[in-house]
Amino acid sequence: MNPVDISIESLNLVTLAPMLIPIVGALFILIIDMIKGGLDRSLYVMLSLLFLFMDFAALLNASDIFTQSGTMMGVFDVMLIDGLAILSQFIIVGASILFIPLVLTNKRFHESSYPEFFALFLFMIGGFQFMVATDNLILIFVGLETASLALYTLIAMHNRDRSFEAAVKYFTMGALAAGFYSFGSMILYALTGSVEINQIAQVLEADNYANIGFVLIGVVFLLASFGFKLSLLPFHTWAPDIYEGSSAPMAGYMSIVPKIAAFVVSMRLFEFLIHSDIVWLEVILYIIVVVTMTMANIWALVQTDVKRMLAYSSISHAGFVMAAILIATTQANSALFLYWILFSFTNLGSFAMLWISREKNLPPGQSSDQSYEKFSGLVKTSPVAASIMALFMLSLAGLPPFALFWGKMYMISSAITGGYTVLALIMALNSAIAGYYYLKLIVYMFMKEPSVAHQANVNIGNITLSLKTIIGIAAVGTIFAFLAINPILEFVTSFVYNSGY
Amino acid sequence: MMEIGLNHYLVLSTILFCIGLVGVMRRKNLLMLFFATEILLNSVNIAFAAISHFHGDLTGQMFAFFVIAIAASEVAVGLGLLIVWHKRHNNIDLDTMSTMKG
Amino acid sequence: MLDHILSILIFFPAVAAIFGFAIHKDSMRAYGISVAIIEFALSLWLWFSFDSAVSGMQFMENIPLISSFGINYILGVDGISLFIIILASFFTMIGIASLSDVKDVKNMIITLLFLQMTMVGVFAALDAIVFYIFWELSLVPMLYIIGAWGGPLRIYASVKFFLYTFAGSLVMLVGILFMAYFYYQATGIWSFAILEWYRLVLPESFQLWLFGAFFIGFAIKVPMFPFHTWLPYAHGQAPTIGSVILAAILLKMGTYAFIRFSLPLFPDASVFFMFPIAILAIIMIIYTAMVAYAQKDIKQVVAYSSVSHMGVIILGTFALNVEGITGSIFLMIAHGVVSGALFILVGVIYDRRKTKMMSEFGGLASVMPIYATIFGLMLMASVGMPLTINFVGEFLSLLGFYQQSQTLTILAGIAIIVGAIYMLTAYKKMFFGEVTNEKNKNLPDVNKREMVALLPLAVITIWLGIYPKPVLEPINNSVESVVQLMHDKAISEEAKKRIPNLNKGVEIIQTPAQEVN
Amino acid sequence: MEMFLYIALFAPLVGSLFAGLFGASKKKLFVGIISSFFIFVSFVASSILLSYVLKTGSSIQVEMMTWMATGDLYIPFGFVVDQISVTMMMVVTLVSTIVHVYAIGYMDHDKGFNRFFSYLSAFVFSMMILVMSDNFAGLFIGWEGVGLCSWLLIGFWYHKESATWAANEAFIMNRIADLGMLIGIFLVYWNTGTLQYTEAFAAMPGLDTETLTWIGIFLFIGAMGKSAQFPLHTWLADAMEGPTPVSALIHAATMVTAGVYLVVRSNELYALIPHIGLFIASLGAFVAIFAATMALVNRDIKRVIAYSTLSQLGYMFAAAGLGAYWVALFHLMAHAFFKALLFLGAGNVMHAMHDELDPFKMGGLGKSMKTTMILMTLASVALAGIFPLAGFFSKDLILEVAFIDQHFIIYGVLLLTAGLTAFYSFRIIALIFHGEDRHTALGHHPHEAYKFMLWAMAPLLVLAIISGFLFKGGFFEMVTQLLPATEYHIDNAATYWTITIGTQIFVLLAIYFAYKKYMCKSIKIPDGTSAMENSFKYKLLINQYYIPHFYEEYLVKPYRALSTIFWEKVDNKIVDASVDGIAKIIYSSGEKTRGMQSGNLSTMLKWMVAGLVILLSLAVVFGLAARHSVEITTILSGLGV
Repeated sequence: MNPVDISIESLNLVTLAPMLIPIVGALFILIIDMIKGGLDRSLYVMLSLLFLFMDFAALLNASDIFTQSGTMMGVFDVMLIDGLAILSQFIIVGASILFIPLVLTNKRFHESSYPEFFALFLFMIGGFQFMVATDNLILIFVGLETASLALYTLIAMHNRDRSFEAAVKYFTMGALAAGFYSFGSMILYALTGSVEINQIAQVLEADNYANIGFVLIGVVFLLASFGFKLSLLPFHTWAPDIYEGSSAPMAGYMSIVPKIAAFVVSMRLFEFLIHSDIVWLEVILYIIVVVTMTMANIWALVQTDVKRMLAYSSISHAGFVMAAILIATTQANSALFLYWILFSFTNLGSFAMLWISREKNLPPGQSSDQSYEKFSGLVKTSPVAASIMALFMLSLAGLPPFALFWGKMYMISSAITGGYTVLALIMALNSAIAGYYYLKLIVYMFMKEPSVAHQANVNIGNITLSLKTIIGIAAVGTIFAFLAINPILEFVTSFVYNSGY
Repeated sequence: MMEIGLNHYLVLSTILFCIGLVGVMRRKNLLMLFFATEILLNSVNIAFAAISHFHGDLTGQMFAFFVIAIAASEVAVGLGLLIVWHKRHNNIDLDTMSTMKG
Repeated sequence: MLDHILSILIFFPAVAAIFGFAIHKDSMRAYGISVAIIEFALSLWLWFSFDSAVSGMQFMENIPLISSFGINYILGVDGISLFIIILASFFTMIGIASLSDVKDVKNMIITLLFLQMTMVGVFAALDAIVFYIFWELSLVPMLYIIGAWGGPLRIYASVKFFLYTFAGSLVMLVGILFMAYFYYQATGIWSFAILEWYRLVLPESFQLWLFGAFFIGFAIKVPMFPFHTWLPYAHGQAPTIGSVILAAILLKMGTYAFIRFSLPLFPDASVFFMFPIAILAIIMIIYTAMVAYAQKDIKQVVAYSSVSHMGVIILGTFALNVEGITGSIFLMIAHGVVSGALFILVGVIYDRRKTKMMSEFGGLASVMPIYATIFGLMLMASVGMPLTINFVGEFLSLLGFYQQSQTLTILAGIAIIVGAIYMLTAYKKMFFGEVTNEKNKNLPDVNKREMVALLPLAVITIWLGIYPKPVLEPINNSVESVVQLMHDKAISEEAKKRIPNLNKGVEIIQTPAQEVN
Repeated sequence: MEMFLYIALFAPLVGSLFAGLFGASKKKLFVGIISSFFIFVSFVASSILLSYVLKTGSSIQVEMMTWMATGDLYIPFGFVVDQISVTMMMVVTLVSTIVHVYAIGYMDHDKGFNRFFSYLSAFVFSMMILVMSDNFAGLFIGWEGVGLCSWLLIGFWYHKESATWAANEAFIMNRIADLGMLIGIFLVYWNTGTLQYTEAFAAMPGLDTETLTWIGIFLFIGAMGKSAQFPLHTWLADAMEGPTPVSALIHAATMVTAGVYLVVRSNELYALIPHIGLFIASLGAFVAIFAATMALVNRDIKRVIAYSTLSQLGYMFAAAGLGAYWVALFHLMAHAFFKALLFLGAGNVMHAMHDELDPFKMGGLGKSMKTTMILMTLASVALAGIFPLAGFFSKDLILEVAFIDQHFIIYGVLLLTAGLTAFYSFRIIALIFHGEDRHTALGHHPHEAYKFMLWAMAPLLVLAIISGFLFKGGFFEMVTQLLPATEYHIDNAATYWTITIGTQIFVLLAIYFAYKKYMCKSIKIPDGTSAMENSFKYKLLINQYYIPHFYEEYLVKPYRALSTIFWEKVDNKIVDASVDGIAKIIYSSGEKTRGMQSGNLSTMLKWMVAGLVILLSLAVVFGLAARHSVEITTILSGLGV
């Protein structure tokens, strides 16, 4: 038994800083609550904001280090801070910063009165950050589950029948997905004797994919579990229900943060396989991508509830972006990040718009919170809200020059550059189909007469300064995206490129 | 008396996993469903243990531990949800929770 | 200021529209008119300071937008786009001036001003992406105009209009991106600048595919048969102002884009597809003319007639020689003026009777003589009577295409017959005969506000019919350079043969593009 | 001299615009007078030009301004006054001056008085452009301009269904011909590189015959439309719906002769393609007799005269086709005079009879309308070609031409037609003015027209009488400076006298026969009972050989039906439906498959497992097929994967 001596330097603890900050924050909040309960939600909101900003600062610092000295390993080489990690964490934290103030609604909702809500929220962020900042299957698993478990609880805390149903569904399927994940990683471990993705890759390369069949079986399990996280067909079935069940901003948040984390991991997991052209994976991904975006679009067409429509639309967006993993070029990967940054602005904005029109209980004689009828003639009653909502819809439809157009354009371009011309066409035409259901809402808002059941005060009943601010930020980001594209693109591309993707 | 090798463990774990899958699909009782998921995870644990022994490094077992831990916490959360649901509807039948569809 | 006149032209209306939100709705009309007048004055200034001897781009502006991806905000105007820009500002002006009392006029005027921004932008943009941005943006205001102020089927019509054109232009977007990628392969740098693309010589196979991609986008916009069915709905449901702008300007985007993109970028493909497209154009001309003849609603007659005329424009464009292309561009302007006027005229009667059914009318000539006279003039212009603006365009277009194919031109020439048939029949139904319907007994004749719109159009119709030179000359110069460029770029013998060589030195750089296939 | 050219050209326009100012307001006498004055000015200017041309023998050419210029195409507004155009100018301005003055009286009670003069002067202006232009494009302007004006004037009484219908028919039929014209112009441009007459014709001998043939054919198609040659002739008879002065000016004297003018103007072209010339001549001869036969039975005096115009146009084309361009032009001029006279006379009769047109309902008008009778009789004599009136010199000359060029069939046809012409002309004369009074019974009390109208007709009478022997020589001298100067004279005196006198006697016989048949007491208003009316040939003729019927049944109706089919079936049911169909398919597929989202948790779990299983099986399959991966890649590369 020789004593274990490890120098602290070699641990390179700075790599842990970004993840630790939210966790510390969570504990801090819990402690405060222990000391003196019954404090107002605004306190917790601001506290979490503070910690998130600190987190952000830590990330900036990390990105500086990255730009100087490239990828860092740390903590027994479990942590891996490369471009992808930093970029995705930026998105995660940024989106969270945009999300938190949405709790401060005019009407008080159940979850916001619990400090645990905020603690769990911060835990979740920490989990996601771990998930993206490593290429160790164990840590990925741990991060994933930490985040997911927190998320289930957050959904349930909305304290509505539907949110419980949603939570249970999400949880059960999540458990199944966890099973898949562990089984998949077990197989890879069996084949290679390692749980570090890059080492797995090396080993597989080394014996030149001798027993490809087993590798594929392992990949299938992992694909299934991440397909669940990314809501790719046929693992998407949870998404619409969960989105509908949970509160609007939470749904918006779920459509962004867990997915970017999952995207990063699947980049790490699958792209090396693509690069060592495993044709099978290419084909499967090709099919999954096309089917996901097409079918999701088609189902979104027939929805009668706006939130559910947005759920399907974000499934379709996920499929759209999944193409980047398939194409697996630097341009594609940077397109993925660009797309997701812009998407998070627009999507959070649109879900926030739903949030402000949320009523405490289901509107009488209606099965859903945000039916299309609810928005009919909105332009007459509250023009500004209508215009902003329309703006987000147009952006989601990919109408230039609004935010998401640039993402779509760059993604399609990367498909072309990658030689997937047909795919590019399919993507383009899907945006055309998608145009219809986004347009449908605009038609309701601008071209129909207001229905007597809903007055303006309903449709913007929840509005408060903080919500206004967030929506304003989202709107501005959506409109003036074209000014920011160039710096973002350069930043993203350099990061992706330097981390070797 | 035949020698028991890695493959036997793997086959066992696969069988268990399949049982778990079947359970997940067939069970209408939420509690049973959770058990099925536990079976899934534990089947994996067996495999991990065996493989790590086979490879002769501890990563596998480490993974197994983590899986156990996570399984435990999952059960905690799951049971919490289950209880709340039972309080509200005093049943834990899956088919009752399908108010959202389409 | 002249250096940025194009940007001013584009964004002045938009800014004005934003200010417009703050204005009380009773004084909105005045505001709108004054803005439109300023805009028109600016566009006239553009014309006067435009050097018609220069064939290339003028008043160029270049601001980097997404330099790392080669997207720049490049503007410029040449003889081809100049007059359509002027036309756009002109029509917005008289459109607002003659706006009949619609509900919430404020939103309408704001929308119109935004629409104007997009229209001017499309014709001034020299960067494919910027072009695409304005191209797509123009859908939104039109969607709103049709959908909010339209007839009973307005929502169906507007959504159809939007989605149809949107789908088409997305295919075009793929084409644009592919073109950029191609340029990147050839030169090693990303660029969406059209003028840069001009210098690129593509292998024929690529030309065909790209041409196809662009074609879908443009053809739906024009609209070419069989992609035309959104148009009758859009026109049929749209309010007068909507139809006027749609017919006068928005349709021209497609034909303009053919000349700006398809021809100079893909000369060989243009030659390859010349006859198929010509045949489509001829189907458009004759078939839609016959459909127009079968209509019962005067507005539908005008709508289908404009499809028919667009056919002639396409034909002239694909004559691929100076006469034809110049003619088609001139015809764009002519058709803008005439069909715009016709839609205004239809609007006049619609405002009085709230119906557009021809069977409701008859004998109007004795009730509304001035109206009948102006309608008659525009009718004669529309059937291509010499000394009216349309004739110049039609004559040149057909003359141009005659060089390519005699039989097809003869078929296309049937336009002047079928055109006369449906137009005269419609005129007869509405204006001749006894006044049978009591409601028509004492309709008021054209009033001042309508006169403000109609008189200038009538004057232009005659003036440019008799003396088209000031417009024809700049167009001609720019077209000559385009044709020369096409000739020099053409690879195949066929193309070299079809596209005349004018022996005007236009420099193109042979990029290593040939090696790519 | 340019100044006079411009005056001659633009005076009518000024007049038209002036009248147009009062278009909407109620009748003002001075409007008529002033516009007539402007036409007269134009006439004077034309005469000055004529004298100049006669004196110097040179021609005046001016280029006012550029019209179209693009690429190599250069089209100016250019005008030329040479022997040919000045002849036409004289005819046009003279006749139109007279018609204008006449119309002041004729349109006396019409509320569209001012409008009428505006249109009429506009017509004169377009006609002047047509004849004075020095290039094909300019010609086409006039060509379409007169078409427009004739549309306006035929449909002048727009409340009458028949009038507007006739107007549209005329316009559309002319359009058909204009297409031919347009194609001809394109051919000229792309083969000679210019549209100026002089340069184009100069270049033509260099072209191959086929091209020239096509040019000739297409230009002639244009001519057929304006000059209402078969099969585009039906509009002319229907055009009689217009006011009579219009018929006199447009559909007898000027516009319909534009076709002849075009052929004469392009004589250098047709000289190169004699076979087309022969075709033109034959067609002309055919139309001559074809129209004459229809005139025999018709019961509408204006239509009779219209058919006779048609037949005379046939003569002109026959002459032109045979290369006797100056003869054609000469007959054109002479015909303009006496035919206008005839029409105006008919106008008087109509006025007297309150727009009654059936000669059978008149009879014995000679008593109350002596002057008109004399005028019309003399005009008919001239038309019949009795020595020494105009017709004799111009029309019989055409017979001689045919005879000399050994085209005996054409000669025979034309000779026969001459007889028919005499017959039908005097048939109506007899029916209208002689025989016994059949109108009083119908409650008509005819009265002579205004004096000044009659005086206005006087110059025409004079010309109808003297223009033949007086002008022939000088005319020949003048125009043959441009046109091939072929003397048509039968050397053998015996033959000459036989055919000349023979023709005269034949014609006189026809006249005698007509008088005999239609002056007898037993004439009564046909009521469809008499055997003759039921005979096949009568039906054939009265129905114009069923040609209008044929057009209506086999062209107009099918076109209308086809249009409706195109709209209702093709456009709505096929083209549009397919577009909507795609949308519907997408939407309905959504509706069908949304059941997959049953919301039941265990179904969802099943879906996940199912997905997993599918992927697994695929993986296994692939694992087995791994060694064949090469082929697979090649297959997939087709997908762009």
